[in-house]
Amino acid sequence: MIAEHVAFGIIAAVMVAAASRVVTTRDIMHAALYLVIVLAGVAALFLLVGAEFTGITQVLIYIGAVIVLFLFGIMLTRSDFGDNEDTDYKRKFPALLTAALLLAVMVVALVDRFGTEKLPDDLSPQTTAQVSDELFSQFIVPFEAVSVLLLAALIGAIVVARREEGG
Amino acid sequence: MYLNTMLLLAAVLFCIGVYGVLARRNGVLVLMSIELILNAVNINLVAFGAFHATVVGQIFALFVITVAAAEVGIGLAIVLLLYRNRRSINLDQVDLMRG
Amino acid sequence: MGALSAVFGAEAVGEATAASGWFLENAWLIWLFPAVSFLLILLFGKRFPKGGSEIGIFAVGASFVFGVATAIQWISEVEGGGSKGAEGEYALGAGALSLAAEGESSGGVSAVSRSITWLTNGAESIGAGILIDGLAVMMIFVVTLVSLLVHVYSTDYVAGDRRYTHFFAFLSLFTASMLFFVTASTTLQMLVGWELVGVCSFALIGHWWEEKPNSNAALKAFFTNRVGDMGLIIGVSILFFAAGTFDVIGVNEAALNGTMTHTVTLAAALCLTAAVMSKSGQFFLHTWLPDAMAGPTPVSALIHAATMVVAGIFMIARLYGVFFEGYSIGGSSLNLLALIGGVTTLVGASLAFVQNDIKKVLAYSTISQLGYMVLALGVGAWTAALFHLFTHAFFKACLFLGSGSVSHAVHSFDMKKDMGGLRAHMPHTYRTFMLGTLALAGLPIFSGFWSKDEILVGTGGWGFFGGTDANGSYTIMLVMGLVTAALTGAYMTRVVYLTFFGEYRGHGTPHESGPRITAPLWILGSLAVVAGFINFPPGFQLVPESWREKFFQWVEPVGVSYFPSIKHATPSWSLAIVSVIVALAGIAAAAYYYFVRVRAVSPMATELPNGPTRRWVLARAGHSVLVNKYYLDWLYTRVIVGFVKGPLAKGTNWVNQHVIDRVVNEVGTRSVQAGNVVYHKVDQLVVDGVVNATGKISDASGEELRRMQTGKVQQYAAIMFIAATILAGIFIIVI
Amino acid sequence: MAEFLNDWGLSLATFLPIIGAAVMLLIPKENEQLHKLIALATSVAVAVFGVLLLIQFIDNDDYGALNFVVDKSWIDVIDSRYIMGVDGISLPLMLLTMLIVPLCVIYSWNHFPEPRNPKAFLMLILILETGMIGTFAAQDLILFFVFFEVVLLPMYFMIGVWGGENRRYAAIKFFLFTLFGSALMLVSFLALYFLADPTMVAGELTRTFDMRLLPDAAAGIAKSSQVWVFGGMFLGFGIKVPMFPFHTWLPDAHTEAPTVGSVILAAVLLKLGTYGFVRIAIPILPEAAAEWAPFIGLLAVIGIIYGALGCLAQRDLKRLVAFSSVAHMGFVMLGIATLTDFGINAAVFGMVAHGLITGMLFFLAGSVKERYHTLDMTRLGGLLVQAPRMGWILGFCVMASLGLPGLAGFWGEFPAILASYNPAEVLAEETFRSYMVVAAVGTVLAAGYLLWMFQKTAFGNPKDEFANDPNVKDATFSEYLAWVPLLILILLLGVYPQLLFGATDPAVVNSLSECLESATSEACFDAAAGQ
Amino acid sequence: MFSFAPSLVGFVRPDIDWHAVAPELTLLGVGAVVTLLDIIFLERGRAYTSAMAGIGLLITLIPIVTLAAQGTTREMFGGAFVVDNFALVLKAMFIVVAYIVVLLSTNYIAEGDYWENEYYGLLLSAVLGMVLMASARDLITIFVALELLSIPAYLLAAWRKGDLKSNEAGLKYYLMGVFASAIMLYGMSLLFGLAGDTRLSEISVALSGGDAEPVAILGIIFVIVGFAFKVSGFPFHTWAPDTYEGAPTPVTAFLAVASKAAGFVALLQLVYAGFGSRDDVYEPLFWILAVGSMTAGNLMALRQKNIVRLMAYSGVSQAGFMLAPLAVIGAIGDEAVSAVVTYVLIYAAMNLGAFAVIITVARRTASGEISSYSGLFGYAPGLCVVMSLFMFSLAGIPPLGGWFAKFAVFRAVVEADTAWGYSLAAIAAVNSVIALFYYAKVARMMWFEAAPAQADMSALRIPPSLLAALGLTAAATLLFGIYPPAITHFTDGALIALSY
Repeated sequence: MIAEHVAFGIIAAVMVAAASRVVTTRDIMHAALYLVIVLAGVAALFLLVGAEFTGITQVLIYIGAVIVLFLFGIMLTRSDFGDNEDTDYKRKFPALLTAALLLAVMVVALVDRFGTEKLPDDLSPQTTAQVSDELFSQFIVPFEAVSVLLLAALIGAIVVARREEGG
Repeated sequence: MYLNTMLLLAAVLFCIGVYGVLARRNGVLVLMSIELILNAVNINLVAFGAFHATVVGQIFALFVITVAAAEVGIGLAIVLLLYRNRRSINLDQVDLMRG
Repeated sequence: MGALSAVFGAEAVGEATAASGWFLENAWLIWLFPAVSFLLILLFGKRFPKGGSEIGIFAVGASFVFGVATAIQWISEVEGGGSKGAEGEYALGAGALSLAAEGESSGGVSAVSRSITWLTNGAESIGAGILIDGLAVMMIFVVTLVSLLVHVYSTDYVAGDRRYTHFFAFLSLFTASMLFFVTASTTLQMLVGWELVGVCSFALIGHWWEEKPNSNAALKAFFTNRVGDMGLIIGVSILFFAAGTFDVIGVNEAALNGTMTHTVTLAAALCLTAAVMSKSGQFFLHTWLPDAMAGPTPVSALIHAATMVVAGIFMIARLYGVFFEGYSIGGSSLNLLALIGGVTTLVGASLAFVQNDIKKVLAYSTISQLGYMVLALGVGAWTAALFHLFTHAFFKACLFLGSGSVSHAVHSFDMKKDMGGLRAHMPHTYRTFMLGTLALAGLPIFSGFWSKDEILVGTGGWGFFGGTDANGSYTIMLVMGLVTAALTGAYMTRVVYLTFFGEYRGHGTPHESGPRITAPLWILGSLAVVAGFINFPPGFQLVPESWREKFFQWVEPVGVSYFPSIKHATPSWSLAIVSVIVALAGIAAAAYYYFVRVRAVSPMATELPNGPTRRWVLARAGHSVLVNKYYLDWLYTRVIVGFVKGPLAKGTNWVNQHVIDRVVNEVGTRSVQAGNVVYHKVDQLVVDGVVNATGKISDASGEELRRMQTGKVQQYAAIMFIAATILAGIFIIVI
Repeated sequence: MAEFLNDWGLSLATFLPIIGAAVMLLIPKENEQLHKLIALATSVAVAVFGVLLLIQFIDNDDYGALNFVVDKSWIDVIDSRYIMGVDGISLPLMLLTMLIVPLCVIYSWNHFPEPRNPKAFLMLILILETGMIGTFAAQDLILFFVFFEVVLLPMYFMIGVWGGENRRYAAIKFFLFTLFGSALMLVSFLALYFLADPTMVAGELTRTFDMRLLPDAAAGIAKSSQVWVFGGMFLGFGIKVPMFPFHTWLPDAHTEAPTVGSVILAAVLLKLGTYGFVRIAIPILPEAAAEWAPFIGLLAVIGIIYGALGCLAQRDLKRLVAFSSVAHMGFVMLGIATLTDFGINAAVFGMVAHGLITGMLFFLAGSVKERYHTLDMTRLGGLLVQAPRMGWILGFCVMASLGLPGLAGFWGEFPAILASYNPAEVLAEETFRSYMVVAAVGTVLAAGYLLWMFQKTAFGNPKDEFANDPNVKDATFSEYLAWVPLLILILLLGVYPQLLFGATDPAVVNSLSECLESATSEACFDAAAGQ
Repeated sequence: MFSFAPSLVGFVRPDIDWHAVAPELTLLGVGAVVTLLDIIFLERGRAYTSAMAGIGLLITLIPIVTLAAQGTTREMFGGAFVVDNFALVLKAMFIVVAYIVVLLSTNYIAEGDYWENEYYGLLLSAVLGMVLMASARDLITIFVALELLSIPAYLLAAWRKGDLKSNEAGLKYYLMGVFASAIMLYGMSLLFGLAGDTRLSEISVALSGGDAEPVAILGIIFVIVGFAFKVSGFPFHTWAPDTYEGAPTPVTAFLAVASKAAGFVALLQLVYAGFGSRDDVYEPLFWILAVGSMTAGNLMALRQKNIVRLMAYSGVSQAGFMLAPLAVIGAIGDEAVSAVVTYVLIYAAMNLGAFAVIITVARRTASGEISSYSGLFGYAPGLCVVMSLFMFSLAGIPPLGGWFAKFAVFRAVVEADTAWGYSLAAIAAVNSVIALFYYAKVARMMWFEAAPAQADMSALRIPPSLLAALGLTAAATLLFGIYPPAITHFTDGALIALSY
């Protein structure tokens, strides 16, 4: 139990720190790398609470695909690497205020309802089989829909991002 | 382990993400901040799934992950398009239409 | 009116016998003829050889014949079936009336009343119809006769006018309206007729509307009348709800039998009085009447002397129950109605002095005489008032038409500039005018004498020479009446002198008018002499008893439930003599001044060169031999000319022109100004402004909101996040 | 024939104009003569139908009840039905519409205002006609509402396209005001629907919009709610009337509208508001009406004086006539506010009379404008010299308008004043008697501004600028054709008012709740609730 | 292979009612065919794509009709997927709307030399998302359907690749869309956390009883905010004007009608089936949203000079009207659903019609400025009349369809018989007047103003597909207004009550 707490504490601290850097660093490449840390932390948390399939998927899709996409994006848009004045707005206070207010509201709500709730002590891993059983019975329709969605996104993204002939 | 530790972490991540999308000028960085927000949601979903001992939380999270990936894909496509036409991905310059 | 059927009785008798009650029942035909004639003239008049005038004359003639027939039937009713026990002389086949006779007859003769449903309201039908009794019959006679004569007269007078046809159309319409009014069986109908005659008056005053003053006069007349109509409308409303009916008989009965409270009756009477004041030119709503002389002279004769202006008198007479009860006329010594009449008669007479326009003199004279009638009604001398109305109609019409004849010859109405010495040039006009003048002045034999005398008797103010058994003791009214009598004689003398004596001051040579003008003049002139004979006083021993009080018997509804039981004053020789003396004194004073003094200066002179100042009077006085003469001279110059004609009349005139008339004009001007303020300041600025401001505010707030729409996507995002946060926060706190 | 008319007559008369308009839609606009003929034929056919209906109506001899009732299902889901029918109140107004429209078409024959386009113009008139007739015939609140609104669009376009200088402003103002009122009115209708007790319809207990059933069904509504509901209707109808202080759209709309538009606006459209009061607001919510009546009466008399003062300030002939409408409708509203059969009869009469008279005045104003190209009264004058017939017709109408007895206007004005002397028992006498005095003053002012207007335009000699203008000629054939029926009716109704009162009275008596004769509004309410 | 067997024990093959999902499958097939067409025939297929898409959509109506004919409510996956009358009516609407959008797009896309087959493919996939949405009764399905309809729409908005405005439109729509779905997802996660299940029926159970907990409030509000974005309710409407203006006009029409309708479908399902008992939370929220939307939308629309932006703000205001019944849905239930659906259906007809006119006119004037409509009456009177029809219908003037839509809303809020309801009705009444002002402005421009001097006054030729679209929408607008049963037949409260 303690180990779990300690592990969670460390992961959480790292994630928060990394996330903060994602939104503050002026180097766009650094931001991407900090994002990797956060995503990895999320995956770790998933494993910690027994969501093994999701955790693995998280690593695969996010770190394996999304981050690569980002890197492509950074390069295709020829963003300046390194310290860049241009990444942020000068006036950050409104953004900070918004985030802080939002956090306050969330915290109040969460503490009020889940202040004393504990996760089950026995966090037995929910197996991939369980997940897939559920997914392909109960959620077959959204699953199919997501496949269409991915296809549409794929085609659309290609059309949009494709350089026009001669243009 | 308290459920709330997870939830509060998610809340913090969410708000950091919100801060990011508001404070960042660069399109790609905004997209990254969005990922923070979506991951916060996923943490919530998985935590609640564990809390209620149901796989539905995970499944929901899986859908979110998938959709998020698609969104990032087209998001980058649009940013790319923007870049191609404007040679810049600073969002504050995109204000042809207003009022 | 029965009077005239006495005159024409011989011819009319034959027809009337056969028809019995038919004319009474179908008296509505009398106003229908001219009404149809109006439409015919309007639509086809121009195609007729005489421009439509023949239609008008024919229609009014028919009305007149019917009117006479009606009168004869009525008289035969009264004489035959009535309680007053007249001789068989006129009792021609007194067939019982088979139709609805309303008004419980307790010994009297009930009126003939027929009606149709005019409108239904609240499932109750409101009728319209005819109410024929002595009063109506008398009025029909006067109206049709004068109208007929004026029609004939006009064919010459307005010949060649560009709106000849139109003139006759409106004469017809006027005649129809007036007849409709006098035969009305309900107050509602009276209201209708009342306003219609006003419109005709408007149209005819403004006949020569190319000139602004004429149209102004027309407007003024209509507008002033409208003010009075307000009173009529409200009065009729009050009476309707108090009595539960518009029916004249019902209203009177309700007023008399106590169904209405005194307060209500008084309120109604007051409202109606306002109407009378405007329509019959009573002080202080009289100012339109002199202005109305802008119309053609026949119109003045018909409308503004003989008929329309007496509508007010007629209405009081018709609704006498209301007035009698409302003003508590019986047993009193002063009431508003009598006071108004008295003041009017004085004011009118004194104003008549200072006019140079012959028609204006006559107009003020009319005001004065109308005041007399109102006074008479105010003191309870009902028959006297109507008798005066009757006689006045003839002699005043005669005077007006005479003045028209004069102006026809000299093309002017200005006595001082364009007249004088016309006696020689226009003998017929002169003679008839003199008949009218004598009647107006109230000299014995002439009709005005009889009626005026009855009024004076009726005031009951002569009590210290022997009781007269009148309705009250209105001594003040008697004094006013006597003063007026003197003034009347005086101003008429002035008119006669200025017009017919001295030397002609105008251009060219005046000629006597043609027969179509002089014939009516002679008829009216004769009537001015004889009309008074139909109501010899009861104690007048010079004629057989059966000749006395005919007018009273025929016209006054005695012993019926819709008429108050009024007392009838006993005539007094002494009063008659006094009144004649007073009138003669007025004439003499004026005659001395003009015929002697002014003439002495020059036949062309119209006034004494230095004017009637005291210094002058004293200087001339030394040359006077006869004390008597001096006395009269002094009386006239100091009292009458120096004071009445001078300060008093001038003062009154000033007040009249600058205060009363000004008020009328001011009311108009101020209304327009108020309208301007309301429109420009209130309507356009405030009311409309609020509307437009709402639009502007919407626009402005739209503009403000538009600023939110900066085009920057992250600001949109911020709005979204903040809004979501705040909404959630507030809901969490509130719920 | 009788059966046919009873079953179909009303619907046919209502929708015939639309059919005519649809036919015109299919014909190219170059074919102007044909368009005119179709429009004329249609409107005349409708008028003939009107006459047939009238004959049948008289034959049915039941003026107080609804005739020609049609009751078919329409929008079942909201229990709104297609119910049409006319009684003595609506029939005269409907016939007035059927008369005015063909006259407008005739008048337009050679007078199409710029930018011409007879096709569109005449189609709009026909659509208007359907809306107007439908409003008077509808016996279901929703159906009424729909027809009530149908007239808005054509009138908006008529003002906006064929209007004067300031037409855009006027058109939108007219539209916005009316819409504002009718939106709130709709809310009130709905509130009525939900608050009233369910009623037996076709053997089923259901809520209803049926105007015939609502008076009973609405009796149980709490008084405070009634007052609010009435308030909504008051705004809706009051703006249409228009009552002070909602009148500001009217002068603008009238001034800018083309002649025919003004005529229809004055003759019929304004009546929709007052008709609403008489037909809907008062019969259904008598208790609330009793609460509102003093206030309505106050606004009515303010309107009378205010309209008159507004007139006195005008230099523009048309605007003057427009303001006079405010005053005249004040009399109508005063009659309605008395809540007596007398007053409401007067109001209905006043509506018809005002329709005829003011319609005529607008026709005349239009013809004057056409001849002089101005309506500025300081420049006009001597109409009687240059166009004597027209001048006298104007004089006639002026007289009628100022309430001269013997002409139609009187029977709207006088009984209204009369009724306010003695309003319904439930109302305070003193209040209404003071209103009566003010209204009587209004009649004097009316004489003032109308005669003044007549003097300025008709009397005197023509001003130099127009003295030899060949444009200025007397009334033309088509003008006569359009005017004579109106003139005859003005006279006829004035001389024999029973023609109209006979029809309206039974219906008015039927429409008034007995409770208005109770001493207080509370008692009135209790009486109604107890029924 | 066998080693997997034990783990398969838990798997139960889902009982799939193929008839119930037939519309979705048909649509999927059509989308596939259209996409394949390009691959197989390359350039030669171009001419047929739009026709194929149109015909395909009409074919999709067949299973909807057969389902409706059977009339039974079908449920699958424990109530996560429901085919009831509500769903069928709205599916049919989405299909018809999509068909009309195809009609609008035909010439626009072909003449603009854009990517055609992909265009229709994406359009069809978005429609699939909508059709799916109508049946979705659990959070995951709703989420996926939402994304399925949104993601193609983001791309379509940016379809005119060379146009900066179009890029901007796509970007803004995309970003705001993603933010909104992020907020919504967070809300959904909380709701899921409270209920432990994603099905709306379960959520309804979990939420009911006692006072509202902050978490529940937060969840509900965040979810509603997410869809308020979709329906462009104030203050979440900010994307709409910019996106509408920049996107290709047929896409704008699609967004303004179908996408908005989908948002309302989701809201109705969530509120009616999911949040049912928590009316103390969502009713005031909807009240605020409704009032804010109708007022702010109107006020901003007053100031617009571009017709499409005007339509955007008008859409915001109209959304306010559609949101109004939701503010009383707790009190009147089915009737509110009926009112919203009625409004949505009528709104679809008239708004699409308006866009059809805008597209047609833009073919001549190549401008979106309202002032470019001046003198339209001169060279295209028919179009002018039809546009007036749509404008005044949007303003709610009888006897055009819009009146009945507004009427339904008024009726719903008044029926609640609460102070909130009446105040909402009064505000809506005032707003319907303000709205008239800008709708009439367009009409005024067309009718009252003369065309600019150098304008081309030759008669406007309207391509057949646009003509068809105009005819269909105009006919529907008139029909719905004159004979409302044509629409209430489908939207009767009792008929359309959601199953869950």
